[in-house]
Amino acid sequence: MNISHDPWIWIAAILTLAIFSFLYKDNPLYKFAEHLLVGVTVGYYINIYWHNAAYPYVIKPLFIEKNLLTIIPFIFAILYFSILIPKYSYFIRYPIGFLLGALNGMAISPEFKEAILVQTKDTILPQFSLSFDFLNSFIIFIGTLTVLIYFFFSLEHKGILRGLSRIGIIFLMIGFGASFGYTVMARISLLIGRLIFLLKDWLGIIS
Amino acid sequence: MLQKQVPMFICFLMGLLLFFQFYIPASWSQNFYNTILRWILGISSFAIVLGVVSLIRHHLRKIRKKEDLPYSITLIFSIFATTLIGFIGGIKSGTLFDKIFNYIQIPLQSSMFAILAFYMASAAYRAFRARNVEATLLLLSAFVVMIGVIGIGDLIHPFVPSFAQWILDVPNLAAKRGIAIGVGLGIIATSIKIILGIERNWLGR
Amino acid sequence: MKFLEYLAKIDRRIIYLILVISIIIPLIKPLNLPVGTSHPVKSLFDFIEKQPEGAVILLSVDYDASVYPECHPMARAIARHVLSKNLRLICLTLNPAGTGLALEIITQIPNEYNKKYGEDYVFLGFRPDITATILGLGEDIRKIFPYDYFGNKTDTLKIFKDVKNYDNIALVVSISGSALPVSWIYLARGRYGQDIAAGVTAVMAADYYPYLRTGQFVGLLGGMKGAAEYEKLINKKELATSGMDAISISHILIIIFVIIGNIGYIFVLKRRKK
Amino acid sequence: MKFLIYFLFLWNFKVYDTPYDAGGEITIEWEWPTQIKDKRADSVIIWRKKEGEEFKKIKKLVTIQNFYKDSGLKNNEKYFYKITIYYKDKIFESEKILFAIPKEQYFHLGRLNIMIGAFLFVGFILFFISRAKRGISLFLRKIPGLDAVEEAIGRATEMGRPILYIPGLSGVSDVATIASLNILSHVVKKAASYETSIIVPNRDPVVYLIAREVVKEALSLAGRPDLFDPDSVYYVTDSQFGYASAVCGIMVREKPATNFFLGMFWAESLILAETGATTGAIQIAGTDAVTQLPFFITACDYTLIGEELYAASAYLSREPVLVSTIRAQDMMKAIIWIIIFLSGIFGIFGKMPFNFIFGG
Repeated sequence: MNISHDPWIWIAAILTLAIFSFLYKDNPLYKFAEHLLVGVTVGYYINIYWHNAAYPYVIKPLFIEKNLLTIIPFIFAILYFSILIPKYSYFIRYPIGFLLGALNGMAISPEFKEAILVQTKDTILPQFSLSFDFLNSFIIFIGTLTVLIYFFFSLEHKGILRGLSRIGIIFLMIGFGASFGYTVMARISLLIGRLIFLLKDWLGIIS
Repeated sequence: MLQKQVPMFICFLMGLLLFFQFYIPASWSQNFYNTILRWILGISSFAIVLGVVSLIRHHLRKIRKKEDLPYSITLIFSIFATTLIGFIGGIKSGTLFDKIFNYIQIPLQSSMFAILAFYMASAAYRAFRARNVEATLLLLSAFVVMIGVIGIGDLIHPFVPSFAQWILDVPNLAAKRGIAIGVGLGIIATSIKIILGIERNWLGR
Repeated sequence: MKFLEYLAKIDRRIIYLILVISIIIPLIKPLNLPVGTSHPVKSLFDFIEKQPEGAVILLSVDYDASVYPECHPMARAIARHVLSKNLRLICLTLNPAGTGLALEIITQIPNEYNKKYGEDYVFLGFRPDITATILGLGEDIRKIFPYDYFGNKTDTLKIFKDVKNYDNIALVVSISGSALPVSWIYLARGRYGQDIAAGVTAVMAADYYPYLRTGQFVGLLGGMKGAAEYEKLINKKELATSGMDAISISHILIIIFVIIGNIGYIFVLKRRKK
Repeated sequence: MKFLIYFLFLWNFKVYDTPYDAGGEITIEWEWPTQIKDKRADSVIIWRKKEGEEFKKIKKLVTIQNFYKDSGLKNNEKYFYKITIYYKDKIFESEKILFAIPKEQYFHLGRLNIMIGAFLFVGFILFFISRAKRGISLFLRKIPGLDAVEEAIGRATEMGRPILYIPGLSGVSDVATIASLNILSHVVKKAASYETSIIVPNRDPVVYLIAREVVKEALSLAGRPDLFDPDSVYYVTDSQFGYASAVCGIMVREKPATNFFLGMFWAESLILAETGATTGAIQIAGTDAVTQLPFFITACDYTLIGEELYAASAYLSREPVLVSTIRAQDMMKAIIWIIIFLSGIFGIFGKMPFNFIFGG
């Protein structure tokens, strides 16, 4: 049990316990820790955005390396600051419009290929064979088709469609069950991570 | 005109150009594409301005109205303090800025999400009910995966982990593929509507 | 019956206490339960294992401290595996809050294999736009990252003499707590046919199986278990492995809680019917 | 060490202009000779020469790939190639010398199938929007979840307790939030006829302003503007967990008979659903956050899953863009469904008639 002497470790441990105090009751210590987190995160973001993006990417090429082609992105970027002037704050729509248009324009086609074409192609049945693989492919074939029917809203779910969508729900529930099981592991491992910090780095109980 | 039509036209024009660029491999099209990529990175380097300004404005208003004063002051102070420390001391490993990240941001952020394990445990006890066929099926599938994933599953019978893996590889895969196709179509539909000016939410910002 | 009433009324803070105890005991006295190997993890390990010497792996640190215990051991294990096999590592991050975590990996792990910065490994830091960055890496890395995280001009770094874009990158590994790995598939694979692998939090793992079967992911690490499996494969046990016993015990605890809760629920239903 | 030379006339060694590019690149492809185990030679040397020149070694490859892209060439000029592969004590030399001419292409034929798919989708969206805008009513089936919503409102009226409505924790830019606000308007109208009060706590300041207008407008449409209580719709905090714990406080104090969780949720959904379950309220959830659906399904009485939330809001609001988007997506789903089904049948017999759709 050799307790750490590093002041920074103590700060981290106290802040960890401040957040955990929320479990007992929402209290000022928790509120302070939460607002500190938001503040530190924003301050951290400003630095990373400046040192890794704004400075090496726009300021330095334009003002130091005199690469005049970066004037256009610089003008659009400056328009972001129009949010500070209430009368002209609508100018932020120019950089946003430019980004939204360009990003969506270049994303549609590769997205269509990978999200629709590749997934559809993999659902097609292989040659018939008495094998586990074919059985699994067949179950995936049925599952995908019935789940698509479940999320089909243009026809009334009557007769065969109703039956197929019931099968679809079974697949959905097994799928959500798998996610549920994994998510339990996820949530608990986050707590394990913090307890390991407290027990090992702070209190030195475990090696 | 300047408020709505021009930004929407810029959005429409860029959307069209970049959509067709994907299908034109000629060198001038490649150069245009490369230039736009670099412009996007230049512009989005300043996108943080919006978030920071609205956050600071929100909390300054709260300070003026004396609503939970100490917390908003802590927030504003820690924004400027961390920003200055980063600009003065630099952002390399070992700097004060790096220490603030490792010993203030990491513990706060990871503890914030570690709380969820507690809510998971109490919800498991008090809320997760086999209230209908669907929920029962969900809980059974969850139990198999939970036992299959851990070492104990292996000890009970080697079939357990492989059955859990089968559930992930086949029925779960089919369900998530159906959802992924639906979500994929939804994302693409939204992109198309933004470019064509049908979806105008971003103007309201 | 009175016992069931008591069970239903247990204060949630007692449940919290039971959970903490069920985690602390295996941490202090490890049971070393076996950690198996599942095919999604093995296929990623094999993919990296069969790369020839000098092949380049791009590790994208796309998570932040909120999922530190799940994602950080994965990133460390992948970085260690890449460097121990004399492959070259390019590290970057698409999540601003992940920069500090990538920095920790870059400053600690390469020294264990005495690798030279700028030649065997490099840290490019953060770029603000996900789509433009992923697509830009397909054109020319040095144009998208003119400087690395430490301010060196990337033109001067030896590694970029023969690494221009995805054509020279054997594999992109995206470690994330969100849907970022899917953006890598849509954009890097959709446009440049780049091979992608993912290390994700257990929350997202089950949703990514469709991409595993189509080969859109060459491998997939899911949650702390995926990280523990990889640590076992490169036999360097760290945070993830030490947490697995506690996960086993707490999983059993959660199942018991759900069963008890439902027994109480059934009794209440029966009484309401009477 | 004796070097054995095998001439590679057997495996197909190809040299061709890399298709669909801006030119300046030739691809050299080869199959590994059978003598090489697990497709890994010690090294592969690429030789190149132009008309009337000597062969020059341009690249030494140590790779598992069986192709090499030689770039930086001039368009419309002939380049000749041969390769040698070293494997243990054997050398393989390509017997024939092949040439290719790099060219610049102006359309990527390999991606034509994607363009057709995208145009089809755009066509459906515009087609349905134009019909919806011209007032032609587009059919959408009633989501079973909406019956559950009606029942839940009825339950609150019987018990004489208020309804708690949470429009999700995200902002206006999130599709799920807009869908939730549409459903809120319907719920308020229904509740107004029974004079049941509604509590709407908000986490996003902009959503709060819109929600207040929605409630006010819905009440006046139902002919009961007097029922509007300004305190019933309010802004709580933008902190994720602060909001969750404040809402739990409302559930315990006000004891609403019905809780609605419709919109975008993150990990705090667990806290809300659990507290609601313990107060015994009927709970209806609906979100497109796939990661939160498992918890809502087990903790709530009814859950609208993913796109059902959008379909419910489109069904209630009849808003042209919403309805036509769902109909357009359904058309694409139908086409995908048919392709999978038919190629499934053909697939069993080993035929792949639809391969052209999936293209290069």
